[in-house]
Amino acid sequence: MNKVVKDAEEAIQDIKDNATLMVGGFGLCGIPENSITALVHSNIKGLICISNNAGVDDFGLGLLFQKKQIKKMIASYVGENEVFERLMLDSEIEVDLIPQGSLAERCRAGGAGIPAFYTPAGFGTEIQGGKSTKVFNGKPHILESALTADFALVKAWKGDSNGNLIYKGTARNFNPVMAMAGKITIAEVEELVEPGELDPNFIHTPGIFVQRIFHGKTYEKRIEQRTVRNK
Amino acid sequence: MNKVVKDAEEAIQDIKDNATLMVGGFGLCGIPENSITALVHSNIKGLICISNNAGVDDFGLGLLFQKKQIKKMIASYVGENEVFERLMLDSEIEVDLIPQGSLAERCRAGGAGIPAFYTPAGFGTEIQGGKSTKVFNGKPHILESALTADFALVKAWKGDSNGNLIYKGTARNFNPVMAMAGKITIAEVEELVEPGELDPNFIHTPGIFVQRIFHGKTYEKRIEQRTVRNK
Amino acid sequence: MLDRKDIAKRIAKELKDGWYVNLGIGIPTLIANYIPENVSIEFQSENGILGMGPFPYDNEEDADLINAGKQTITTLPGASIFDSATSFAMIRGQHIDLTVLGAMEVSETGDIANWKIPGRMVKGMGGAMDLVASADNIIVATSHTNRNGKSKLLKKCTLPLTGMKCIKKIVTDLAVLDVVPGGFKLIERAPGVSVNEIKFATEGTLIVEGKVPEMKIN
Amino acid sequence: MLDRKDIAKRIAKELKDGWYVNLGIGIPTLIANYIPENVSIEFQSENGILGMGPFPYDNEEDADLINAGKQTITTLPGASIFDSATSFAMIRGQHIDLTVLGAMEVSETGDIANWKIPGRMVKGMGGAMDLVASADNIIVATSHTNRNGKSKLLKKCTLPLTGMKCIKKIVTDLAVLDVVPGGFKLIERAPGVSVNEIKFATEGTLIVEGKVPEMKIN
Repeated sequence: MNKVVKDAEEAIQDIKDNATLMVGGFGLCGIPENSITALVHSNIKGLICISNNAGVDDFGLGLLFQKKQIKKMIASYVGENEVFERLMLDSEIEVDLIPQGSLAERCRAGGAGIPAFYTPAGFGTEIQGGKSTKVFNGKPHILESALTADFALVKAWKGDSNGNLIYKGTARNFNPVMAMAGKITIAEVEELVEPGELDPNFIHTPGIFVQRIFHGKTYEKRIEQRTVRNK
Repeated sequence: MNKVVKDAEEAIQDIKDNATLMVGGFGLCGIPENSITALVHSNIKGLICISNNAGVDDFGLGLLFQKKQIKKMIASYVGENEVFERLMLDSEIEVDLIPQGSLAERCRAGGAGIPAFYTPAGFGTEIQGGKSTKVFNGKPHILESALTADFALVKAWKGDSNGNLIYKGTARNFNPVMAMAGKITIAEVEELVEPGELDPNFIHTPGIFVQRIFHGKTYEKRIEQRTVRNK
Repeated sequence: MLDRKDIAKRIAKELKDGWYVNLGIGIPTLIANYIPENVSIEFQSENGILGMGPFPYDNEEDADLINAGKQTITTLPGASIFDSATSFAMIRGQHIDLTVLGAMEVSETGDIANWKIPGRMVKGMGGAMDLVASADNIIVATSHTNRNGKSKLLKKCTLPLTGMKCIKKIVTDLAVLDVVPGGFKLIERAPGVSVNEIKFATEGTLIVEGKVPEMKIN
Repeated sequence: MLDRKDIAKRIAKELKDGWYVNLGIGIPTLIANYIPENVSIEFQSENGILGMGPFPYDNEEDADLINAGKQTITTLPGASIFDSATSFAMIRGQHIDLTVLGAMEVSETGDIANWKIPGRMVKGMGGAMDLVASADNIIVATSHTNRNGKSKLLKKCTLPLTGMKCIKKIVTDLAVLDVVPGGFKLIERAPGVSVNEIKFATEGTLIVEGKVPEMKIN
């Protein structure tokens, strides 16, 4: 069951204009750098992006905003990005903000065949909108629906040709739930190994959720808030 | 944050008659043998047990049925147990059968603060009962509610005094979701280590879900269907 | 008429390279022995494993490694292990390409009954209700008639249902059939079995169009 | 009047041994510096980590190890890492013992607004809506008035809400207050601050019962 493709270009070659993409990562941590770069070099436009954040001006999804390739952003937090801000103020981009926990759970639900679930997050706020509500144990909840995507772009630390993935540190974040929710999930990894090299007991994303995998050539791994202490 | 207790007896000492217990394991694989033994030696009665299976006549939950300590069983499959069968036919025990996937997800939902979710499993069957239904993408679903328990008894391979757990092989099964759903989760482990000995990147159940942990003295690990091939 | 092995062999021909497959207990389990050449399949077991291998050698069995039938198993390179919620996320989320299971009854509208006989001890549905409600591609592997010679392919199920309108394909000892609007459409006959014999053994509506080919087993 | 550090110190006194705590950005983050002796606390960050340690030493930072504020961090022995869905399972499932976050406005019925100002660029709610809707035990850490001297403790919030009827305790530069039926109940005064000063800075109903003690910071 060999899911290996040569590189990011091959992996994303059938992504069409107006596709819905999930993109893993939290801030700039654990983002699929190589797939994003390949998208930037493509002329794919009108993308609907589901990702916790919108990158920064000159890195991550910010690169796609610069080229106006994204028409709609579904995220929980879109600060720290002036290009995005300008596009938003000029109404060149549509934005749907979702509480972070609901975003994560809606992706998981999409992957798990659960079309909707109740959560208390957002009740009594503008997020509630016209959603149906119900009280459980005296506490009001709103019904949130599953999210899926034509493609999920995720980034892992190690992966095998079967598509099994292992993440490193907090670069895990949204990657596992988005891998579940993509109709086609494209995984890029820092280290690509043969089946049998990863311990079955410690796989974070079972290969069944991954359709394509490739070895990512370069990782800048930019740090947003470098915070250190003195020895 | 030391959650270590001496043994199973100490771990279960405040379980009262009529308590609701979740018990991890699939068949006899990955069951909390030491906690079950301690319950058998106690005189706790009227238990409501949530577990995928009901054990066999003389092992696992079967031991609690022999002593008539369980008044209600919530499970997906209760075959291979004559004691249980007799109690059921004599109406000495109440049984609630739940599709296995719904059982697993209802436990997870209980642990994740999701009071209810939609699933297609059981629609059009007697499982649907009076549950509310809704069609998503042309497919009918039923609303299933979360399960929680006063105590969850789980079994892991390794654990640290913080309550972090690692399972081995398919002995994982229901243990992680039940660990999430117990108001008090009692974990027994084959190997108990100090914080820092388990790699944070490969913890299956984060310690926050575990309230008590102890080193299980003995594990019989009985095999239900020993199936081998010849060399 | 096919024996249990032949039913498994015929279903094995449906396997496509790269599929993830969940096999139920009984005849379906046998399918793993007849995977076509050059077809790579990964077997899922709903207790939490992908990439199940053959039974272990004597004295190499591991109590912590079993399948949903509680049998001791092994893992193949590239296997993965996960909890029960994740396992059913795969099933409910339609990541499994093919599910094969047995049945007591199937109706011509695709209903299936395979978990409960009123008056007899109920053992429970296990994962069957999730599997049939979720899977896009299900094959029922069964004898065409039960021990008393009564048809299992009915207009309407008489036993409590496991799932409603979910079965699309059936392979029996007599035939391969698709469930289509209007009834069971006969696709293939077992070697030496006539259309009339199949008609006789089918209580539900049997749709026969043109000449029905004999199935190829080997 | 307390400075930011003092607010953090006062809230740190609420910490109990064995608690799991989620700290928001700003004043709440400072609390980690003032954990009482003999109190063992594990900090959760909603991007997927339990057992967060201090910032790394220079040149030891790891881009793959950050907190929800996107700052580089370290792990302590006994830490664990998990995905975003599991992280919010901890939060929504009320496994976190204490959540501390900032606010733009709090109403006397426990509503909170801290994510959006109409007319200004919206950055998003991040995890705040999940945190306030789920947590059983939330403390708001904030200045009593905003930069323009207007009270943040209101009869009714004027900004779009983050959560409804969820705040029970507030620690400001002037006071410690509980949200009770009827309004903000004054529990403690900042050293040297009079009840009248607090009343003057509170737009919502202030409930004063008996003599209000001065808070102890150190």
